[in-house]
Amino acid sequence: MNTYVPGRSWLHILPASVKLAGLAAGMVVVLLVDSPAEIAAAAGVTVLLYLTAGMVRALPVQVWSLRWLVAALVALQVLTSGWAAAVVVTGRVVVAVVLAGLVTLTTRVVDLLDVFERVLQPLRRLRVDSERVALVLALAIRAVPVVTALAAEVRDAQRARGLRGSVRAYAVPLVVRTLRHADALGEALVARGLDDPAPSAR
Amino acid sequence: MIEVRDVTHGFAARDILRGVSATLTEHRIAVIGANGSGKSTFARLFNGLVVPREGEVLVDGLSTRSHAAEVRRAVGFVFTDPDAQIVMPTVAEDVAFGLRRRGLDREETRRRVFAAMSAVGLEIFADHPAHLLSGGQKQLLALCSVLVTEPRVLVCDEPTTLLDLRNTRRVLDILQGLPQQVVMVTHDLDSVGGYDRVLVFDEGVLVADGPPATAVGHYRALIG
Amino acid sequence: MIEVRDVTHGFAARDILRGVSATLTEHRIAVIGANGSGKSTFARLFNGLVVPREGEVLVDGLSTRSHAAEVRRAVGFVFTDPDAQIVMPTVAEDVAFGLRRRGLDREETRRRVFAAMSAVGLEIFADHPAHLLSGGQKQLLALCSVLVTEPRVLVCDEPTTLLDLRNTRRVLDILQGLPQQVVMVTHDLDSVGGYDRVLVFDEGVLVADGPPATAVGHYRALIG
Amino acid sequence: MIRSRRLPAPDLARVATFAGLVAALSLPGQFYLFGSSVPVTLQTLGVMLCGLLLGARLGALAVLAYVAIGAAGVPVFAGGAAGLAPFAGPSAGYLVAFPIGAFVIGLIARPERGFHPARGFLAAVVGGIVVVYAVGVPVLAWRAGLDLSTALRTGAVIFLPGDLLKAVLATVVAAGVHRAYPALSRDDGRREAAATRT
Ligand SMILES: Nc1ncnc2c1ncn2[C@@H]1O[C@H](COP(=O)(O)OP(=O)(O)OP(=O)(O)O)[C@@H](O)[C@H]1O
Ligand SMILES: Nc1ncnc2c1ncn2[C@@H]1O[C@H](COP(=O)(O)OP(=O)(O)OP(=O)(O)O)[C@@H](O)[C@H]1O
Ligand SMILES: O=C(O)CCCC[C@@H]1SC[C@@H]2NC(=O)N[C@@H]21
Ligand SMILES: [Mg+2]
Ligand SMILES: [Mg+2]
Repeated sequence: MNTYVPGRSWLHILPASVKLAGLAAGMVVVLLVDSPAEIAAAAGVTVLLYLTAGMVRALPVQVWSLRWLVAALVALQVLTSGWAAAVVVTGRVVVAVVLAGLVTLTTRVVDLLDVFERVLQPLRRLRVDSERVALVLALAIRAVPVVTALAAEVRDAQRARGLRGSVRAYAVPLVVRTLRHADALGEALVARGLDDPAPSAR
Repeated sequence: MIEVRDVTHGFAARDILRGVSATLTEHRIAVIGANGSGKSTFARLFNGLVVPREGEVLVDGLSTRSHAAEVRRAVGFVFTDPDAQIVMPTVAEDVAFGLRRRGLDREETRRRVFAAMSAVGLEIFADHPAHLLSGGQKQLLALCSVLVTEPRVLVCDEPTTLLDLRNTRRVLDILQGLPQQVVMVTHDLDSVGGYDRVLVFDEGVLVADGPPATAVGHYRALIG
Repeated sequence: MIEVRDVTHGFAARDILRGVSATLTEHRIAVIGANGSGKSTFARLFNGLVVPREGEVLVDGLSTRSHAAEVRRAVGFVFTDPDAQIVMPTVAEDVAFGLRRRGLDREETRRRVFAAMSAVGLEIFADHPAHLLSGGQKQLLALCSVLVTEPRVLVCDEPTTLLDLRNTRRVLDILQGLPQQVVMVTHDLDSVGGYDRVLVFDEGVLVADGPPATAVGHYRALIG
Repeated sequence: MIRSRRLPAPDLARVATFAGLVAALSLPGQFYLFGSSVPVTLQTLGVMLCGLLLGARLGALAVLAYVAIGAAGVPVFAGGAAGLAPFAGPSAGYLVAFPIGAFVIGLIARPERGFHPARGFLAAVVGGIVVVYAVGVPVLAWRAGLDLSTALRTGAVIFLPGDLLKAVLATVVAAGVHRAYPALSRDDGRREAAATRT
């Protein structure tokens, strides 16, 4: 729903780090906004950004996914602080979320991971190995479908035994198999020399 | 009796099963074919784990679409990895788990659990922690926990893949001796010799169907 | 050459390997035995994944205890589950992973990666997402990712257990053609026919060791 | 010797795989209780399991990896959301609190010294509920413009029964897993244990 959409707009081309910095600045601005007119202006700028990025078609989806949030926020605000506040607070959240979503829509996962890795470079002095961080994240992304598939298999096995609704009966086998997979993966990484020092001469 | 009527099933991009029809009445039925040919998906049709996009599957006349619960009670399923199936801490508890909501009294439950364990030779492990069993014993436990519910049909998806020769033989012998109809998916062509009927899948299509010798011959020819 | 010198290994309660000694110089060596007999533990000795409690393992004269990193570079390992061995998103990246810290320039890395992929027929999948490969292709990738580092010995722990007939044959053929020494753990007695030497384990003890016919005969006799 | 304190491969693999587990638990279902702008999810169950099974350091890293891949755009947050948007919304505080929660759970439960259910439950409640709410509720108040008592009501009180139930579940499941996978807390036996199953 809210993931990268390939394209060639200026936002797609802009380096991920610049986009993240811009987003941070945008967030500060949105926070400072506190009248309905200013909200409207911020919303206008956001729509304009979507337009120039060629992402307008994604805009309704983004907003629609916030429907429950908006309903709950408006209800609460109207009850506690009145209509004007409801518009400002809800508007702020919607604009912020939709703006952040634009960065995700125009930036590939690998590019964001690269930014993470570079941001962590200076932490080397704190003994953080940024290459390893990148590897953990790549393996974590890979683990999502693997564990989801394990979960589907365990669920099938439970259903075949007619065991509906027992969370314990579901979660224990799932976690055991997750651990087994993790440890087999760890073993493969060791065997492939992840922990070994680089050979001195070659 | 299992009737598969013109089943096509798949996901957005690709069909995993295409126009498969078969009426299975034989006592011992095996399903073979290459990796990804659709064997597991086919087997999962029988107890409604997979409900086909098109077509219908009937077990003793009941559709898996409209009578899911009854069908599931009639059709037991054993998976490849016993660790996905074992849910309770001890052997006897795991076997008893499937009888929970049958409204049996305690004595009757105990009796049935003991009988099922004896049938596969696990009775001496009744109070043994299930996870300390060997791989082969775990698979026997999984089988036993399914048999205790007295299904009319037993479907097994590669039940011996993780086992050694002795355990494989043990599981196959027990399957061979069951009164139930058995449908077994396997890559082990040596094990299907005694079966009544063998189905061969290739890319989602049922390409051969007959006695073991013919069907296995067809499969070998496919591989080239 | 691999020398296993009087190795005993196990955990608190139980020994998994007991007094095992063997000098392995043959080109093709297979290891067979029942579930839990200690085959995997034995194989894991060779690249130091398991360091024995007692005794010693030497690879070309280097102890796995004191020279873990060198030994690991000399001994490649292929595991059973292809999904647990793939660590990078695309095929080419996964193959290149093992060359990371070899100080090779980009062109040389690319060349070696391509050569390794071609050897197992995966070069057309270079930029393909690795997890979308079929089970058999994934296992070929795992093999390829190990071979690219040019190990002197290749150890495989049931490399074909999860594969169908065609993929099994493919993997076995590639193994058969390698210039390296190969040690393969397996339950598939048909596959060890062409091997130079077969070791049989039973409850942690090396009970037979010789040419395929003799060793397999011994194993069958053990099962009874 | 100045060496980076690298995560050894076996730990790295557990961290990455458990990030996947938290994701798998977050994906099914997500619903809004009336009047709350924060959804009910199983994420806290995942956070509790990480802390109770992997301990403080690895548990926190696993949850951190989960949050990081979500932020990078992998759809793993409540209801399949992803990217930076959730960090701009009212649930941002909870997401940020998850890794801290897992850390606290591990500190209290100390699973590496064996699992004690009572301790585990206490840990799950303190780390998985108190810590998560302590960060989540103020951020909710800030982002949704609520006063603190309304935020407490709609961001903590209504979730309490569900989250307590998850703490009970996490404890029962962790106890079962510690029994079914003895190599869990025994570092030297870990590799071999993975090897026992083909
Ligand atoms: N949920 C799913 N989503 C997408 N594709 C799927 C799904 N389940 C199965 N497939 C695909 O359908 C095909 C057939 O799968 P199936 O598991 O039935 O094959 P199989 O014959 O049992 O193979 P194997 O011998 O490897 O067990 C495979 O290519 C598989 O990748
Ligand atoms: N970490 C561990 N803790 C306790 N027991 C272990 C551990 N690792 C292995 N074992 C036990 O050691 C025995 C030998 O294991 P091993 O994996 O070497 O057997 P195997 O011959 O490879 O069996 P299989 O054919 O099932 O792969 C098994 O009984 C196993 O349960
Ligand atoms: O958007 C997200 O992914 C974060 C959702 C946070 C939900 C919080 S966590 C604590 C509390 N308990 C729940 O079941 N939901 C909320
Ligand atoms: Mg299958
Ligand atoms: Mg083994």
